[in-house]
Amino acid sequence: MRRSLLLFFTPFILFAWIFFGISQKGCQDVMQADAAKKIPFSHKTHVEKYGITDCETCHGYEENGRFKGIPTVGECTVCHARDGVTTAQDHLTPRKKTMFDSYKDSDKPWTSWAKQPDLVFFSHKVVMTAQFKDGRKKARCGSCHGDKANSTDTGMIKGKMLMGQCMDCHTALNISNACAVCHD
Amino acid sequence: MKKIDRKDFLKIGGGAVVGGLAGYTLSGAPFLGFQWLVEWSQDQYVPAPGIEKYVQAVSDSCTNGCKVSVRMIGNRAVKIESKDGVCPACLNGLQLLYHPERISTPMKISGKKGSGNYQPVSWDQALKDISSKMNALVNEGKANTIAAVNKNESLNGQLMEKFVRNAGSNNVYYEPSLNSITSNALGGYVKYDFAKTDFILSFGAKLVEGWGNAVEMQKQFLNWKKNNVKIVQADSVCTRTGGIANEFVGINPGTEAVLAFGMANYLITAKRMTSSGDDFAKWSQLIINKYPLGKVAKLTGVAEDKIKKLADDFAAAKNPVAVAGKGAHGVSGSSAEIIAVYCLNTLVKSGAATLVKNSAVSYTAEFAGLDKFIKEGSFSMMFLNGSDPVYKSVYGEELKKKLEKAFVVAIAPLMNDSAVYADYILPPLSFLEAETPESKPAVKALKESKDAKEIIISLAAMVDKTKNALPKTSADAYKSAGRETAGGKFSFNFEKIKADIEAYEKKLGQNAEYPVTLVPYEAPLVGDGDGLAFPYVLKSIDPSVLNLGKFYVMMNKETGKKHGFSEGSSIKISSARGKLGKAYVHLSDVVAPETVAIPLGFGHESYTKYGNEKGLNPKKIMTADVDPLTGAADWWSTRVKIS
Amino acid sequence: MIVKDSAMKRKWGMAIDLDKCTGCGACSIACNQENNMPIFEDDSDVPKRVAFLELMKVTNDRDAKFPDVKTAFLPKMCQQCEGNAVGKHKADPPCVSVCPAVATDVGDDGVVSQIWSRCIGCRYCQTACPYEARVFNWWKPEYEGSFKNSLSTDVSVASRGTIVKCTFCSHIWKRERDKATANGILDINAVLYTPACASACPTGAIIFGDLNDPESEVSKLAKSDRAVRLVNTVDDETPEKQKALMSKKQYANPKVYYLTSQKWLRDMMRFKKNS
Amino acid sequence: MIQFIKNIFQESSKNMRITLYVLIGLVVLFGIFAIQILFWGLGYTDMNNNFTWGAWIIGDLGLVALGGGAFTTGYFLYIFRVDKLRPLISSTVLIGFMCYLFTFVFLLFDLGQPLRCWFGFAYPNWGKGVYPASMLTEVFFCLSIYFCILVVELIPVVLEHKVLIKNKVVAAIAHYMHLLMWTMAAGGTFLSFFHQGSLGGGMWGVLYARPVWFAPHFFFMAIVAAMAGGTSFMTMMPYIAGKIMKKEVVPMESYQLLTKISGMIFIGYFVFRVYDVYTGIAKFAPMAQRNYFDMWGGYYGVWMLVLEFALIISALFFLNQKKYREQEKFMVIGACSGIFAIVTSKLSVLLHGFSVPNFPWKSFTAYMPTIQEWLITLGCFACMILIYMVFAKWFPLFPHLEHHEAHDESHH
Repeated sequence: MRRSLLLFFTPFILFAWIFFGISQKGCQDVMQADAAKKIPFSHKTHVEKYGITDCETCHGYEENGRFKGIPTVGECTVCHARDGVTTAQDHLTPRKKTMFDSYKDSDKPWTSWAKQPDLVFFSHKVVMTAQFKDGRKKARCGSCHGDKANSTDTGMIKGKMLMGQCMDCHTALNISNACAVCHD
Repeated sequence: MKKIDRKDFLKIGGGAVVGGLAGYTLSGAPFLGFQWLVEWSQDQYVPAPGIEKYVQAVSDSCTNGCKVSVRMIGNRAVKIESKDGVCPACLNGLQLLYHPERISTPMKISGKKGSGNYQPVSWDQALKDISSKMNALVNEGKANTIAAVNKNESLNGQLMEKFVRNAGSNNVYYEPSLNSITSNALGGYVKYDFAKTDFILSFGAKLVEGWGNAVEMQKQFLNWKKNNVKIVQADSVCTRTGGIANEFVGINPGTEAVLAFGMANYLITAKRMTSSGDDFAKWSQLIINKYPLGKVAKLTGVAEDKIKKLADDFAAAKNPVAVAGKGAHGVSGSSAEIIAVYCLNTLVKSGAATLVKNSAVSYTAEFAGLDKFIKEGSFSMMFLNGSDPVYKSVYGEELKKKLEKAFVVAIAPLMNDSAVYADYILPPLSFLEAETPESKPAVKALKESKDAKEIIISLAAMVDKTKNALPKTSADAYKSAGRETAGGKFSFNFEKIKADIEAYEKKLGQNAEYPVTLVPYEAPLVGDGDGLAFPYVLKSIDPSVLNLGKFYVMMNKETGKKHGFSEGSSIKISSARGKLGKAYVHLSDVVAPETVAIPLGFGHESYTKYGNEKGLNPKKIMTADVDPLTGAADWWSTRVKIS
Repeated sequence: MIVKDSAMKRKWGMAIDLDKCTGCGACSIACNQENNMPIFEDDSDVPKRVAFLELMKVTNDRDAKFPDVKTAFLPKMCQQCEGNAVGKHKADPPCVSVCPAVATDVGDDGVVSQIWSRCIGCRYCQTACPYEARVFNWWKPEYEGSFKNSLSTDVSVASRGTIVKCTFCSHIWKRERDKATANGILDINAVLYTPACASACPTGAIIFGDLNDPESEVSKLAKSDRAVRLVNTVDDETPEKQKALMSKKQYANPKVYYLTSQKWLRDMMRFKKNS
Repeated sequence: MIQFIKNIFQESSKNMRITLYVLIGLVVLFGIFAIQILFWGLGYTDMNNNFTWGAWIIGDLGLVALGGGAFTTGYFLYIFRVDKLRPLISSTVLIGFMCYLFTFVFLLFDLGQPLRCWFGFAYPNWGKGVYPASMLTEVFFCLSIYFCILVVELIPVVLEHKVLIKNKVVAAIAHYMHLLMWTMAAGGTFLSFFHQGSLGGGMWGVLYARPVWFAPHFFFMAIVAAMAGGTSFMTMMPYIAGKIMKKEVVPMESYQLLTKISGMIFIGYFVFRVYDVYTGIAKFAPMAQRNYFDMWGGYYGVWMLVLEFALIISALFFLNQKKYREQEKFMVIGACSGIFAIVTSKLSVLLHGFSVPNFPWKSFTAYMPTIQEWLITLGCFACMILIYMVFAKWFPLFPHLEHHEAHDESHH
């Protein structure tokens, strides 16, 4: 009896583990929860060391209020100048990063993987400028993107942002949850 | 260690399969897979995003010069908007711009003419071939066998006229339009000052549906409403103009001219009014003798008193105007009718109708008009500048034969019934891609299309005789654009139209073989056929015109009953010129008795897959009597038999 | 920056002056273009046609004979019914309460929304609609070749087997709203907009605006003597009778008002036999 | 297996073989067209934006109404303990089960997005109160739960198969399930009241903007219709099976009892239907300023109403008079009239309802199902017949028959 249990469970555990691993990797690839970034980036360093506290420094808006999203290499090299120094005594001086050499200024090395579906009207600007009567802002970047200031990578929202997340905020802030507020 | 037997092997295999399944399920993959399946099965197209902006565009290929604002997403145009109104052609500009069957490179025929087989060639090659052919003709002294048919009097039409005339040919024609026909009939086209008038007597002119200039008429329509202008519409089909008119005078089909004779008769005899036109005395004598009120009443179906009342009202108005001209897009060429109606204006000395000419457009050529040219003329080279005479002329079949033998160049963005006979097709830009002095191109030109003006200019530069005749660039062309000038003197041209006036009675009388009259009407947006290549136009066609592939003609209820037709029954229509295919009957009393009203603009043979094989083209069987003055066929009403 | 209550106070409505309508069809083209209507080779299958705006040709030949006939055009889109929404009662259009999956709803601005991605395609709302205003994607929406370039990003292309309908171009409102916010105007009630059909109408026959604002043109037109609502016969009754009827049964009570001085057309729009 | 199927065909008579070929052919065609409809959409049907529902919803309405006989019969047997109905109950439950099963199939075909069918449960339109806002939400829930109940009711029939019943455990389960079946019958009746009302009538009655349908009492009338027509249907099916099998599958007195019940309910239905027409003419049509008879026209004219009433009266006449009911011929005529009266009323609700123009300038429309719609509908019916045949052949569908056969064998 014991032998037969062993005969059954050894492959069971082995295969369960293998298939679990493969399928989950597949899922994550599909969901782009673990998209490969070609350039390492630490939010934490930039915030703590260089004192960039305003997200809009890198993730700003176009003139018409459209969200720019991920910065381009061109925007990175504004500080990390292509002809800058590679070493510096002062740790506050942004240094030349050789990893940018293989990119054009217009490239976006990180893929955006938190896109809203086609039928959602979502404006970062609207959410970010919404205010309470006393002038406090209703939302911060962290409300949806989590604690970026302490993150050491470029991971954003894992997987898809579900409608429930939007609706929770709307409910909490007394904003209408009627379908047509966001959908067409 | 025991040997692994069959039972154990099954256990191991079972463990592996169950384990694999468990791992797979626990990973969440099946649920994600289902979600993917749902999304995959929905499979909807997501348009490419981009930054929104508005750019302005002005059309110089339509006669109205429509000004529009184009909504752009990135570099794609997604919407045409306008505050000033747009003509039907410009309204469909976006659908033309992105039409999947749009011709975007020069094409050379590669098969039998009419088969639609073409292969792309370079611009240089195409222009070289065309110009050398033209040079050869000029050198052989056969310059007068070159002909051109323009779509309209827009700037590229004017350039084409200049080009062909300078090459030594007189054969420049325009698709029959209100202006081209009235110019031939009256010696200048009528410029109406609708803002000043207080009484409009329309002889079947579809005023609010796009007659003349659609954008202008819509503006005038609002003015009429504001100023309480009285509109009287005499017509055999109550279209929207009949619906908005203060008074709708139902007349028998094709009797607009007779009604005008009757009213002129009454105004001349009873009111002692006179016209300043040449030959008035002779004309009025004939009208008075031939068309006494009693006979007019019988022919038109309008009571004598009613005619008198109408004429009295018309004469008593402060600034009345009488208008002729039939459809919103399709026009008929009866000069007797145009003259009779214009005569009413001169009788009451209307200040709202004056004759003018365009300095750059001469509507007269060797043959009086396009239909006459197709019927009697001959040519060895033909330019089709955006026009489609094979479809639009009642002589389409004859023209096909002549085009087959000639060297034909079509400037056309879409294949059409005429362009399919071309040796070369040169693709012009849509107005959204063209540059004008007032606007930059709204959209980057697709592939190799070129501005129609530029095509004509560069052709002219390669033809020896026209080298220096045309402006050097399309920007210069604007400076040479034609202007309106005062027109010639109004003449009744009595000798030429006498026979026509006399023939009316016979035409309208009883005809045992062809008892009913076929008249066309125009569906919104389709017009006389140009709109049919555009899918959003197809979406707007009323089910009483085209429904489930069935093409409907309208017939009066009692007439239908008399001839044994009920709603939806099939009908075959034939005239002395031939038979039409199968149509279906829609019974409606908006049509006069003993009349069949057929929608215009359908039945294209090669006008993109959206326009093809839809409905019937009534012009194939419409009367083809060419009018002596206008040179256009008077096809609007045709005697037919139905079965 | 203006910061106000974020609650929607607008109630969008439309007035269509049929006396001014020439039947030119510009509204229809504009609507098709704005709303990414699918393109088919042969769209003559009218009963299955996907289009939000129907330009209906109306004649009085049911009751009149030539030449006493009249022709009019009647652009018909979703009438954005509100049912017997009196006082605090929530709007209850005929189509909303029947949806089994809450794919259609009445917005705070009174616009009846239709979310195709929630729609299961049961077509119950279509059955409930007295205006034939809802359309079903019987076939997969197609856009051949370069036609895809003319698609707007504001209106998502629905998948086959779902219901779509006119929403008074509410995506334009959202566009304007987002634009206004980007410019610092945080009061959503300050955002006005015009749907595609209204802005395309060359004679200004289609007027769009806020019915809650007594000063707006549309609310003045809605109160005019010429105003008539399509097949909403309860309007013809005396106020007392109206109240009695509405207590017994819901009426569609659309927010689209037609204006006409033609008696025959008024009667036709009410199923009345006229002389 | 192949041999087994061959044997079935060889054993059958010639007529039966033809029938089997036809039925199986229909089922195969059903499969082919089902793929077409599910993969390429509803464009292939003759339904359109005006005639939004067609053959399949007629199938739904008919099947659910006639399947309603299951709950009525179950109620009479298990709650009122009318034991004479016991020989009918297995067949009744099976028919009910199939009616509901294929109602689901039809509903699924009718959905434009069948993969989203679960939205009906995940995002139900409940509104604020206890009652769902949408009649279809009610249909979704009640129909599914009642279907589960029918499955439970059907299990003993399967378990009592002569091979299975030999197992002691199975026999015990079957026995106790029989004892507890009254709870199911009670629950089923409760649920049935809701979905019979909603799918059969409420769906149409609540459409307040469509004067041709609006009638608040429609909900209740549909329940009565289902009880009246369903009981007739539950009589006719085993009767026909018996005729084909040339055996007395159910004793005559059971048939007569059920048709008597049916006839009695038909009286209620007749009164209700007269009230329905009366209120239509006098109340609801005028409320929308329409004339009731103006709304009848086109292909589906008043003749449908006349036909329906003729059928109801025929059912009333033959089922409620003992002298006729006890003659087999008249009982059959009466029950068939009853069934067809209900089917006609469903046809008329749908065909006539959709054909009525919404605007006076439009005309009456018509609907002609396409080959796909016909074959999917007929294929489903063929499936039902085949399942019924399988049960009749291999399962104890007719306890009376088994009892008799066992009796006969012991005599021999």
